[in-house]
Amino acid sequence: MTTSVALNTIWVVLTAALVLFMEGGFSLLEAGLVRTKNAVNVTMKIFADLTFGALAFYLVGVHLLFGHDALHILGFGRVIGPSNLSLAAFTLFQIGFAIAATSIISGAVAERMKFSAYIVIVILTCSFIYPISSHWIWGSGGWLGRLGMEDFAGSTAIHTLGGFMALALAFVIGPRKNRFNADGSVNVFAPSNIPLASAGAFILWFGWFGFNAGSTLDAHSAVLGTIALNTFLAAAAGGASAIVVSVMKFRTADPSMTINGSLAGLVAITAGCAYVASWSAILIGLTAGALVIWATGWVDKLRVDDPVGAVAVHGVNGVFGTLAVGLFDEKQGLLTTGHVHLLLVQLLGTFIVALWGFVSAIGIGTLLKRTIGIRVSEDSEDEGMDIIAHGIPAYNELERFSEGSQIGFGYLDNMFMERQKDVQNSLDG
Amino acid sequence: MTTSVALNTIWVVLTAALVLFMEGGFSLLEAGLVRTKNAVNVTMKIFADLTFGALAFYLVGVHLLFGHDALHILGFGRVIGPSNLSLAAFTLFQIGFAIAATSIISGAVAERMKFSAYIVIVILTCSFIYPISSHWIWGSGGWLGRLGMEDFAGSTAIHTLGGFMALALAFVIGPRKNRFNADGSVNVFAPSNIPLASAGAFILWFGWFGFNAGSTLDAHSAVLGTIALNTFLAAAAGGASAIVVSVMKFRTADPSMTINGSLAGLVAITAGCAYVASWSAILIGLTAGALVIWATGWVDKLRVDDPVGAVAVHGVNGVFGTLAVGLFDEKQGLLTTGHVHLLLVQLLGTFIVALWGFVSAIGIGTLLKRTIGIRVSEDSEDEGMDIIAHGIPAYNELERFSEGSQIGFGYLDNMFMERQKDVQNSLDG
Amino acid sequence: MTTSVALNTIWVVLTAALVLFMEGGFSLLEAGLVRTKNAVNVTMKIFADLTFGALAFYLVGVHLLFGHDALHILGFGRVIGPSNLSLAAFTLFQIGFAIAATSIISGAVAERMKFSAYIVIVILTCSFIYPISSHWIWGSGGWLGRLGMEDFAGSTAIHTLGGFMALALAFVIGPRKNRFNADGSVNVFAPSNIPLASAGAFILWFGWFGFNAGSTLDAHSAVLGTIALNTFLAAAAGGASAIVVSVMKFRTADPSMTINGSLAGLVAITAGCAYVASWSAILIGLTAGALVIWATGWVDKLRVDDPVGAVAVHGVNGVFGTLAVGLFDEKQGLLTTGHVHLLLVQLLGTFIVALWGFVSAIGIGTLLKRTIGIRVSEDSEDEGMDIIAHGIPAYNELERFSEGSQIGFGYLDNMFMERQKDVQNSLDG
Amino acid sequence: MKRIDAIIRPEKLQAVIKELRQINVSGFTVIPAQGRGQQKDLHGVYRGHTYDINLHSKIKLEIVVSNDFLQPTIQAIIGAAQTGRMGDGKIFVYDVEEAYNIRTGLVDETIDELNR
Amino acid sequence: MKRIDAIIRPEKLQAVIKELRQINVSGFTVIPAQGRGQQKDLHGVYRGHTYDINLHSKIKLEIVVSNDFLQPTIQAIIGAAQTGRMGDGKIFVYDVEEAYNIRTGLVDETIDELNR
Amino acid sequence: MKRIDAIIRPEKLQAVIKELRQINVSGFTVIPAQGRGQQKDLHGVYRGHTYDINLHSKIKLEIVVSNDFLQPTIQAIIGAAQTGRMGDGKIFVYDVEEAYNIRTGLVDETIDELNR
Ligand SMILES: Nc1ncnc2c1ncn2[C@@H]1O[C@H](COP(=O)(O)OP(=O)(O)O)[C@@H](O)[C@H]1O
Ligand SMILES: Nc1ncnc2c1ncn2[C@@H]1O[C@H](COP(=O)(O)OP(=O)(O)O)[C@@H](O)[C@H]1O
Ligand SMILES: Nc1ncnc2c1ncn2[C@@H]1O[C@H](COP(=O)(O)OP(=O)(O)O)[C@@H](O)[C@H]1O
Repeated sequence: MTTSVALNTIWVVLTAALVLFMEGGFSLLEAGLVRTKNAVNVTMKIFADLTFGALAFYLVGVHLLFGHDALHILGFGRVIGPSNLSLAAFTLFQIGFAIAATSIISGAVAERMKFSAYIVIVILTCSFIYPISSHWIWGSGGWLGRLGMEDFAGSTAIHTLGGFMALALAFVIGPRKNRFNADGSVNVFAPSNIPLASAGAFILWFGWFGFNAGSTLDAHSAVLGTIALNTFLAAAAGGASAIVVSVMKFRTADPSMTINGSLAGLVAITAGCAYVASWSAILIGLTAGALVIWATGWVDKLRVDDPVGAVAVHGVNGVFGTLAVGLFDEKQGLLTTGHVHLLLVQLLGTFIVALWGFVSAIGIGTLLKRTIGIRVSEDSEDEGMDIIAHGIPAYNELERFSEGSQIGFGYLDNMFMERQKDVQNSLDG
Repeated sequence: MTTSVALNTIWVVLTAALVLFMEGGFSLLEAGLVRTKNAVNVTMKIFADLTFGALAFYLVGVHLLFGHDALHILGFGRVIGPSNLSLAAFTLFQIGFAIAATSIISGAVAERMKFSAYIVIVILTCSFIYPISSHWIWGSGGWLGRLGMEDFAGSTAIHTLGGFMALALAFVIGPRKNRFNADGSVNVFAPSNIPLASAGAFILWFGWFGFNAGSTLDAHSAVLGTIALNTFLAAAAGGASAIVVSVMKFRTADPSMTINGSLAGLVAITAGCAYVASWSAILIGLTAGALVIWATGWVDKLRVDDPVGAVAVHGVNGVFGTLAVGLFDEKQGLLTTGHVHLLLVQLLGTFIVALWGFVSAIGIGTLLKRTIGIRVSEDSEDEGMDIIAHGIPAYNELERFSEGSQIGFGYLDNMFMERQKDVQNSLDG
Repeated sequence: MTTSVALNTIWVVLTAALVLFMEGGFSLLEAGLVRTKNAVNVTMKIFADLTFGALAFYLVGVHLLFGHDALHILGFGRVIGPSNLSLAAFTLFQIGFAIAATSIISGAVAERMKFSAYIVIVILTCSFIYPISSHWIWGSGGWLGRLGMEDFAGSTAIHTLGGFMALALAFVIGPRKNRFNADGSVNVFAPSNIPLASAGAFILWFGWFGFNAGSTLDAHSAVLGTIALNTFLAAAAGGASAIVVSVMKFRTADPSMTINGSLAGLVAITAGCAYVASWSAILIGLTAGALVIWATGWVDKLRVDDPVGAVAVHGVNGVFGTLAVGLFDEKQGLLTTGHVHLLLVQLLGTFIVALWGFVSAIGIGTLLKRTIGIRVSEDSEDEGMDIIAHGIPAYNELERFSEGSQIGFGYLDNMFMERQKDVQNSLDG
Repeated sequence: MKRIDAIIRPEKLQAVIKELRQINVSGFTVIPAQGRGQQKDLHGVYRGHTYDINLHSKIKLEIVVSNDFLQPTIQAIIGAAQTGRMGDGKIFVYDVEEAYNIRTGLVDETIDELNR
Repeated sequence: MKRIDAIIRPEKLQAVIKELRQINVSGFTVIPAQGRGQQKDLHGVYRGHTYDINLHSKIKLEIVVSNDFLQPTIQAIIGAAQTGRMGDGKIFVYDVEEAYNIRTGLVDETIDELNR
Repeated sequence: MKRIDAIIRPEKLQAVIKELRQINVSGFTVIPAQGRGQQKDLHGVYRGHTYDINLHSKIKLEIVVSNDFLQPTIQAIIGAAQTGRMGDGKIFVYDVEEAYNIRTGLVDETIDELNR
């Protein structure tokens, strides 16, 4: 094996590990921001991404994305990866990307979506929705890529898509019980565990170095260092402006806005990290950090209930980040060079992908609603999904359990049938 | 320094860091799964691994493992590492492996083992037990290696060994108070903090990339990318099948089983990650995820109390993973090529190591019981080990402490003697 | 791009990511060790480091540190980095170092410093104080470096500096309410969350591989593997001796002392990791682990209130680690070679930097006291900074919030003025 | 002077507080509790074992009112906390002999804001 | 109608509940508490300072029963919660004036399942 | 025999306990609570929405004493817990009918350490 391939391979394996570790970040962030009674459920949704989602993408999606191009719209067949890189490493890295897209959705529909419905959504997203639109941008011969769209590590391919799917599904499923009052005012649901949420944010920030710099898929890339620096600076600037704006608007340095400001900076720089100068990265971050605060307000005004702010962070800043390349690209940006072409292409690309995500998610959501159901019963929502869907609350201080009975191994015994009836009863009345 | 050595060295240093970070994963996983009153204690046991265990292996164990071979049974003298790799980096990586083996034990004996007894176990395991059996497999000239046993990153050397030592010690020490009723039924002890446990699982999963891919000890390995991909796929498949089986058997997507299913997939692919195809990795993971659920039941039936499921995850799946190489190895597997020889060698190897671990752990446990004692008093167990052995509970919400008195620095003053008496009294009556 | 530059660049990018991830470690460690009502605030201070601190260093500090030398005291102008490394990667790595220094301060002043005052301190530290003294050691032409001072990864430049700034500011701001009794005895304030604190410690330990080994800034360094091994051994030895000493002195294996013992070992090996033998690393770690326990007592005796032990860990062991190079350096150490020159230079260097940090922090602290104020009101301290400065408590189990009112977006409305008055009133009476 | 202990569903707490304020009962103490009555057990599953969750999360409100306010307060609580399903909770009434205000050190004058 | 406050060891909770069910007392409320009585202080150590843990974890059970059930209930609790060591806890009895069932809005009929 | 319920500020707990010990009241139970009285609401902000924190953290002390100890105990609590600002808390007194010691199974003899 040549040194060059070896170098690229370890680079991509290590960055893929970082990207996959981000799932832990999503999990902690969400578990910290939802109410205690649903902290296990959001964690289990991330496990659904890492298991069903990853297998779906590996078995189906990766071929649609990186297979041989058909009509500039879809890939099929054998995966084509970079020549001087282990194909397995490439595939692993791409799995991390696919499940990042679907993890975005999990936060927005938290505390009320059926676990089974979520698994269906994950499988469809990783098998079809994400691979198809990403083929347009990243697949060999994809039509958006051919138009010249620049989306280095996926502000559009991942974040706009995930964010608008999240918006659609949060809309279809409806807000959490009591979230909005009749007059449109909002009831505050306290986040259960801020230190846990911030731990998630730190992991996401850490993993994002892999996300963006790893997207070179080439350790020899001359801009690799710049990408990493830009990524960091945008995150720092996003967090800084979120603190400043939140102090100015709310008279409080709001921790969840600070977290989301940093993440917004990361989302926004993802498209352009390889194409813009460091001062542009700072400007992009500063804007993203403020934008996410306004966008959170817009989502509330739409009466869409997004418990973790996924739409504001990923959807809105995915779009902004994509457009920002059109503004700040060193070679073809409007502000840097006066050319408008790239900006228009970016606008088209991100709009199309947002639409694709929104419409297909509305479709899936409606379908689920009519079939297996998308939302838990009102009683289950009151009780919390942890105990209903996963059998155990997140935190157990008191030794309150009574004697258990071991479930017969090897068959589904009567007790279980009864148990189900009981749960049903206890839920019904 | 040649590029090749430099590349190998940074690869091994980075993956060693990942492997050592897994200790944090073990710690959080265990702290989340035990009861609140013992969360500090399990954390401190991981610190014992990282401190006493690491030093013991560095000073003694590594020589027995990688020293000059004697009679195919034991090494001694200067450590022999790969030629194109910094010996220090090699040693660091091997420390991570040794303490992983001993960390497996910590979970199974949680909530009742004396801290001092645990330290003795750690030191003996890292100095002698683990290095000796691993020399058989990995040492230059080890007899199992010479027979052709394939255990790439240690399904047997680490997980079977650790799992069967855990079984033996959990057996010797006996179950937690009230865990089993007279009729053999099991009382459920609620896990204190599921989000913490899942954070631990994500860290373990992350670190496992270092564990398996780092075991190449060579960045130029042609299968390095495949190893990483196989590792991930087995974990994903393990988690997926654990969710499916737990829903089918328990009508619940059990979070602790999902976590253990993923970990079981990781344990099972550890031996074969470099030797099997990706579809085999998925099959191995799927099997492991189901196996771990059954195995958890078997352990309960034996009335062995394993609070975190270490025996089911590491012991049973270590054995299974080792055998799976015999079935799926691309060159000599029974199912892939029809050859049975490798499978028999694997069977012999994993059986011998399981026996070695089990018997020596029974020996150590019995010895401890007769000398310094292995189990805390019943009152200490009621009170929780955090306050008894470490002076402080894990979570302190209420400002409930009264005035403190600084302990005289420089000598052991009377107050302490009294304090000990008091503790004694408060425990006795 | 040559393979050599590529290799160095990915090495530095990955280790920079590790160093920056340490901020998450600081955050969790502190959030676990302070009282519940201030857990959000310490987290937000780390965000201040990552945002305002990082930008300040990037825009100002890095030039003073690595710019063209002036009078051996200060740099200015374009940053000069290693020739065979991406300048962006170098800059990113240095950002991580700068904010590590300032993060040390955050713990010592926890639970009582105004958030605005902390932001000012961070900006000044990252813009001026840290870059100037570090230029003396690491800048091209810095006067301490020219004297031959050896501070490989910053025991002095970062830890002595941060530790003595922490001491000065903890002194200026005064102890937490009720911390010391009139007779000098200490009231114990229970740490809120030990598992969280230990998670932080594991992340710090993990990141430290990047901190020390990454400081080679060169993947081809012949001592890179040794550095990583020494770093680990010192941490292991520090934790081990802290456990032993705490059992001997306190009859308890104190978890916070164990954590701080490991960290003390890491701090102490930071200067010498590239220069000392592995057995010296172990000795340094053993000493550091004991030293940190005594030093914690000294700080208490000074009636300085340092909630997380930052002065004992970073200040005292930064000094010790720097001196230890003078003792154990393989080529010029007093104990290894009999030469005394290096030891004297080390003593001078670490003393000067401690003084610089202490005096400038006293200056800043006094200035802040006279202007915007450095300490929150007594009522805010009682109530906890989480709700006062950040609007939300760290943990919210009970669904206790009443209806909220969305804050008008786009302007500062009356309600806010009222809100501020209310807060004022509720604080005043 | 009477003391009312009301055990209610946690999700009804804010509604009850709102109702209490409406009838000018402004002092009360809230304690998280777990309870057991006619509401059925929930069943959980952990590691292959079912267990009964034989305690449900409840909130206990303790309210001291003057005799005149007793019935209005009880009605307000019932009005706000009732869902008609098992587990709505109970109200118990006790006699209070004395009440002091710690702030003033005197007999409490704030019950139902008598001083209004 | 009486109210029983029983302060017990946390680890005895399930045993007490079992016993209560056996004698058909099915309604009660459980509150985590910390208490202090004759049980000795524990001592902790944190960062080189000892401190007294002058409060021990306890569980408080609140049970309202009809007068007939008072003695059996007390005996059941004592039977299940006694270990004979310091810290076993106390039982206090109070008079209850009225009881309402929030679900029905009427005077409670479920105390000791009077309707059975 | 009387039962005293004292609702105090959390930060005053240790001072009150100290004072109680001084007057030889050594048995009591402590329960974390949240309360509402004349103390003003705090306001929080989360994600661009203000919310009232209409409950403040309090500690509830439950102390059973003999009649003779009633007034001294009340005075001790007021002495230790008073700050003079809104939110200092209340003390309520109830009658206790019986008291048992679970350890002995007999009528409690430890109230105010009568056996001393
Ligand atoms: N006899 C009792 N003594 C004390 N608390 C009781 C009693 N009966 C019920 N409770 C409390 O009231 C709560 C609701 O009781 P439950 O019987 O479920 O309500 P409902 O009668 O509306 O079905 C219980 O969870 C428990 O906390
Ligand atoms: N006078 C009292 N008033 C209120 N609660 C009390 C009183 N005495 C004891 N308790 C409660 O009972 C618990 C057990 O009391 P303790 O004296 O330790 O039991 P024992 O008498 O069995 O030794 C205490 O922790 C406290 O919660
Ligand atoms: N009528 C009441 N019934 C029950 N608890 C009360 C009552 N009034 C006040 N409290 C409790 O006392 C606490 C302090 O009351 P508050 O009115 O703020 O004190 P102050 O009168 O000193 O200003 C409250 O938070 C609440 O827990």
